Amino acid sequence: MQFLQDPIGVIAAWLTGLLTGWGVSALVTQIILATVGIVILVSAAMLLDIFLVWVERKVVARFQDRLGPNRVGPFGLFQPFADIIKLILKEDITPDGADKLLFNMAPILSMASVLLLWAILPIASFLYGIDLNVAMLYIIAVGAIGTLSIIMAGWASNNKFALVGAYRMVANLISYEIPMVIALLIPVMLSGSMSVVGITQAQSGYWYFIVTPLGALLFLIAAIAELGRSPFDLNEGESEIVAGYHIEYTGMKFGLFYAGELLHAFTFGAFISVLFFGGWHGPWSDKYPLLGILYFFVKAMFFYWVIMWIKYTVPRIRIDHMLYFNWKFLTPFGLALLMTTAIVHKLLSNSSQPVYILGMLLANLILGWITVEILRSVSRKQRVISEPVPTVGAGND
Amino acid sequence: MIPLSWYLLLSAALFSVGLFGVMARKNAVAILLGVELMLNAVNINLVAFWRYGTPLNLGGQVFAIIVFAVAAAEVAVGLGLVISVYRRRGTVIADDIDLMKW
Amino acid sequence: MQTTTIIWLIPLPPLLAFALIVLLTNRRKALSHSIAIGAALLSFIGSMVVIFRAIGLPNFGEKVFESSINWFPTGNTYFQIGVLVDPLTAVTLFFVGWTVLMIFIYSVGYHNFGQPRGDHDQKGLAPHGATLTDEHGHSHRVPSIEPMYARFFAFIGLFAFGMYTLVVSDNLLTLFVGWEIMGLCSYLLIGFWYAKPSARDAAIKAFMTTRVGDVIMLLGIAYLYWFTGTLNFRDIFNNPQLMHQLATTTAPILGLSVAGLIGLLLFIGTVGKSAQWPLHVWLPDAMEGPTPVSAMIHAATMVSAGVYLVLRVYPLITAGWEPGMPLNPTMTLIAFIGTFTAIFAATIAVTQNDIKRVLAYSTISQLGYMIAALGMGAYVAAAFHLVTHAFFKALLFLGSGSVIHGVEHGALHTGDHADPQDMFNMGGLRKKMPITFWTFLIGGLALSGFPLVTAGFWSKDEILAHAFDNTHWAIFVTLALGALLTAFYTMRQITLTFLGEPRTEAAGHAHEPSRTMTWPLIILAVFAIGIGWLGIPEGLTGGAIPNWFHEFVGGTLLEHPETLPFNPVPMLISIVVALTGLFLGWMVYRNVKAGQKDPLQVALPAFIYNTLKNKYYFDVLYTFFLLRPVWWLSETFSYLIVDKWAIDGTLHSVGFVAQWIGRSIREYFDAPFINGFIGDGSAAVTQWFGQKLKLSQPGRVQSYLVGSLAFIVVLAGIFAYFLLA
Amino acid sequence: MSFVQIVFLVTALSILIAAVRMVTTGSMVHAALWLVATLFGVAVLFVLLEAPFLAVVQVVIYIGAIAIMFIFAVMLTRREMLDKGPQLNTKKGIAAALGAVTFVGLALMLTTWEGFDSYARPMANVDTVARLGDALLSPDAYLLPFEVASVLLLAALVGSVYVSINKK
Repeated sequence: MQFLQDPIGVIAAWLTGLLTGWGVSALVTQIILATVGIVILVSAAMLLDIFLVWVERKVVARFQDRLGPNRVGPFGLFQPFADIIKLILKEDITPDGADKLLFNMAPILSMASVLLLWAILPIASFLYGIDLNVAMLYIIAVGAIGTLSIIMAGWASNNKFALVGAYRMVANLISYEIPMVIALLIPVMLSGSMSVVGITQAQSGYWYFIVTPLGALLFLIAAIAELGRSPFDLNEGESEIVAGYHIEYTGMKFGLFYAGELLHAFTFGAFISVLFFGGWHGPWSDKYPLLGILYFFVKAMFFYWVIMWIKYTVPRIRIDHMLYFNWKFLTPFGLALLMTTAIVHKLLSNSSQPVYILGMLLANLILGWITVEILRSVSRKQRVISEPVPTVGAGND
Repeated sequence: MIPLSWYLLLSAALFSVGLFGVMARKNAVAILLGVELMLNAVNINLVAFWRYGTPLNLGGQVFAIIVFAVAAAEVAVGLGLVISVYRRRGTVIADDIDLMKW
Repeated sequence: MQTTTIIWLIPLPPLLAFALIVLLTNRRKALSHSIAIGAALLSFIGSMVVIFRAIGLPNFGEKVFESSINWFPTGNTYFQIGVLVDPLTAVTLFFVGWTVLMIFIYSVGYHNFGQPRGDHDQKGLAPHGATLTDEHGHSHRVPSIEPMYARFFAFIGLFAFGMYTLVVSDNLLTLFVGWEIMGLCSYLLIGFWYAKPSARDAAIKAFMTTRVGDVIMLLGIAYLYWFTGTLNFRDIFNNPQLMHQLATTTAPILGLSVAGLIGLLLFIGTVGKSAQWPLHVWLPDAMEGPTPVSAMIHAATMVSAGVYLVLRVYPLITAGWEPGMPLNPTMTLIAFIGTFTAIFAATIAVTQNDIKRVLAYSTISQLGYMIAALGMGAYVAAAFHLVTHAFFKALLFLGSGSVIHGVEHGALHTGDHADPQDMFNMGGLRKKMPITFWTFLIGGLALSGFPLVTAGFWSKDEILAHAFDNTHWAIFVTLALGALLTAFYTMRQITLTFLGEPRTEAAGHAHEPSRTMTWPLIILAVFAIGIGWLGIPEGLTGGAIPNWFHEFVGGTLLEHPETLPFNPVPMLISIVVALTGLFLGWMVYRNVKAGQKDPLQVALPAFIYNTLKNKYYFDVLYTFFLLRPVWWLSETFSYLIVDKWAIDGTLHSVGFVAQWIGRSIREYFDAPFINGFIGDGSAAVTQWFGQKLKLSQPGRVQSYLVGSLAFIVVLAGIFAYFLLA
Repeated sequence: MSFVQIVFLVTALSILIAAVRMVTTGSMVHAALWLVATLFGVAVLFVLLEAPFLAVVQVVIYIGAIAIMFIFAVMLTRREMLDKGPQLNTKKGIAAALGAVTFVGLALMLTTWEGFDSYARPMANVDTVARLGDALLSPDAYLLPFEVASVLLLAALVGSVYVSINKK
């Protein structure tokens, strides 16, 4: 029964006992355990990634009214392996004039930046890499590494298209980091803790989505921007810069970028579920912690699906529009939301839970309504400016 | 355990390297890079002194954070200046930017 | 609300109105006059409340309303300013409140509010005509709205502030402040139409003339403060041994007592303000201002302020004098000036043709009556005449204003350029403007002391009776004669203006002005009649009607002035005199035709008539004896002789010498030595060094850094060496 | 030679190597990336000093913002992609000498200080992050410097936009 409650702890204790029995020093044991844990976590993530390839292809096929992979294995489940084999067999090109070291480091970094996120991802109440007390900042920091990898790739390829793609992507990323941070601050504020585990535990009563839906929405948008997926997929564009920063990459290096993107998307889905939808929480998850894993993956998958849905339905935005949207709408909106949440949270902090929830919800609704009104008026002005006054008889020939 | 001296020596070395960079690099951007190095050395000192001196009074960390802010500001303005100089004079070599000489 | 609080607040609304209008609303005509009138109304209500609370109290004279605060430190104590309402203040507040309010309202109509803009009005000129075209295409000219409408209300607002301050203040200093504020406003308002040269000159004249009096008055105030250490009225006057000291100490000048000298100095201020001879010359010219101004400043309030001052300092003037004793020098002088002014101005008034000038001179002479009364020690009588005169003279001025207005309208309408103020261009206005006629008639009768009904009769009779009973025969006769003349020129005016037939087109087309002008006339007319009944001598009715006024105002003084035993003779004389004057006036002027000469000119010998007509040549005299010498002094003596010749000559010679010295120094020392050796030499040296040193200025930031760092290292090395070793 | 010491030495070594490469390398982009490496090492030092917050902030600000800005600046201020010629100016010899002297001087000065070889007391079990937050935002601690820093950042923002704006 103890095992069902906390399998990891049991295994760890057993391993420790074993190793110390063999006379390994405590420090070494610690290191070995940590290594083992990391290896298991990473390989699990990679396996999931392989599975995600299949999911992505299936879903996009459905969106585009196709069947998708269905030849290799049941429902084409083994299609990813075929892809991998193909990618591995491809010739591995390094363009001359390229900066070898950086060129080869970039894909690894981009994959690593995704995997690093998994270190703090609480899959279940007992199952997480580490309970970091600055996890929120950690997310941003890791994102910075991703940015770095992109710029390295773009520059090292010694290719104009790649560089421009990298530029765009980096501009995108560092701009959208700000709403991202704001969105992350909201759960921090509500739970009073910067660790993801703490935030998840704080949601045992109710999901934060209920008290701050706008925050969740903000995070979703910022996350999509961070992912560089449609409608923010400025990093590539067949008509202008072809494949963007990974134009020069072939074979498994490209594969790493690709897989990194997929896993990144899933990871952000997971974060949405953890930060705003209670992560592993669900019916009886307290009694049977193993259920938490199921709940977590269901929620994560759902939001991954939402992200895919948006990607395959919304057209892309021009870069200036994208930056405009970020700096002139998303950031001020985020700040307003942050202040509102802070104030209302403080005001209602010592009132009964229903009152608190209703109050927060009401505040969010009001803020949303105001925002919509402002947007409407602004767009009206824009239309007035953009639409030329029709002149009689002139210019219509 | 690590004695304080290691940190201090490391930061001194880092500082000197940064100083060398500031004095010897041609490119104005590289000079700013050197300045960043020096600032980091200072930060190491601050945090080390905090940890070894008064771990319960967060002054050291606060100072480090202020240094972050200053560094960010300095880089923003410095790079802005470099870029505008580049626009006007087409060079970023510090020795070519000598309008102020006799 | 606390009565003293109200008193503190009374002067403020007009000041606020002034600020508001000047700063904010001067573009909005209606708003401006609403603010001004509202302010006047507030002050009015405040004063009325205070007065009724005062009347409610038995023997109010002893326990008056007063409150004071520290203003500025003087040595180890404070100079205190405050407000005071005693019976005298109460009655003054009464007529000030009423007349000011009435005149404010009247001004709206007088400045043609609601009329169109003029065709070619310009600022600083009296409003010109505007052409109206009705739907039938008939175009006719009407008076146009005053171009500087809002400014006028701002000014009279400030003026009202000054007047109220003067009335409610409990010490001479704030009284003087109000006094000077009114002087300024009188200057501004007389010169209101500043584009007219005559108005400009009149304004300057008024300002200068009153200034003469004010300076001397300030001397008096200073003397009083130096002697007593306070300027608060009650502190001085209700302090017997201080008064006794004042009365007994002899002043350095012409053997007067200190009290007498101070009273005299202050009285000279009054002479200026109340336009007594010899400083009367400004008042007739002041008629250049708009008529409401004439009514307000030069009939109701400001000139009254002079008399009010003398009433205030009456204890000083009469210090050491008991009723029945011969008058002391100060009183004698005052009485003489008053009496002389009364008759003097009356004689001039007889020959004036300008409707407003006649009133101006009559004002002077009436003020003369009051001054004379004070000189004789008839305190209550003076106060009484002050109140009644304020009412009926304001009424007369406003009436004349509405007459002028009507005639102007007629002149505009018919387009003949008759002077709308010359009485010989009028006549027959009785039918055209009945309200104006009747009210003016009432005012006129009050002025001329029509028996038993009008206010003027009672007040003037009291003065005459006083003179008679105290056997000041000269004064009595003169004043009686003055009364005769007063009645005469009043009737002359009424007859020429209203009776008979119109003598010009303009008079023919005159008509009644707007309601805002007629209503004040009516209200004032009521007072011109009724106010007199407050002071009917008890002897006449055998005490059936108490002489309330005497009781009330008499309470102001420390020892209550006793009522005179009733004596029918002076009353009969004054009745006879008044009726005779009226009758003569009517007889002489009842059928004057257009273009005909003034019958008086025919009757009197030419030189007398011309002397009167030219106001005894006083302006000429002043021009000759004062202005010319001053001009000569400044133009010829100061400028040509002193400046040009003496001072400039000296300076030029000094300058020449200095120039010579300078030139020689420059040639033999400066050029060769300083410039050549020191200047150029040092420059050369500096340049040489600069050439060598500039090599250390490569303008490369890193070089600087290296240099400075190297220096630091060396320095640190040295320090380390000396510290560690 | 404990584990932590090994970690420290490795980190310090990598920091110094990266720093030296940074100031000597020919390619500006490489220099920027070497800076990143250095800063990363510094972040590791912060972790060793039990200041996790600072470590993460170091990564966020320096690597996420400043390094990226540098790379942008490098790429914006070059006509051709690759640098040519030596990157060190004529004063490199004296500069190196001065740097060395500075280091020696600092080292000497430090060795004369008595607290030079002190060891850290074990950290009391307190949530430094929370305490840091309080310290930053409590008026009797460091609120004012914090606000001033924010104002400084704002000014820098405006100023940099102004100086680098393309006046045409």
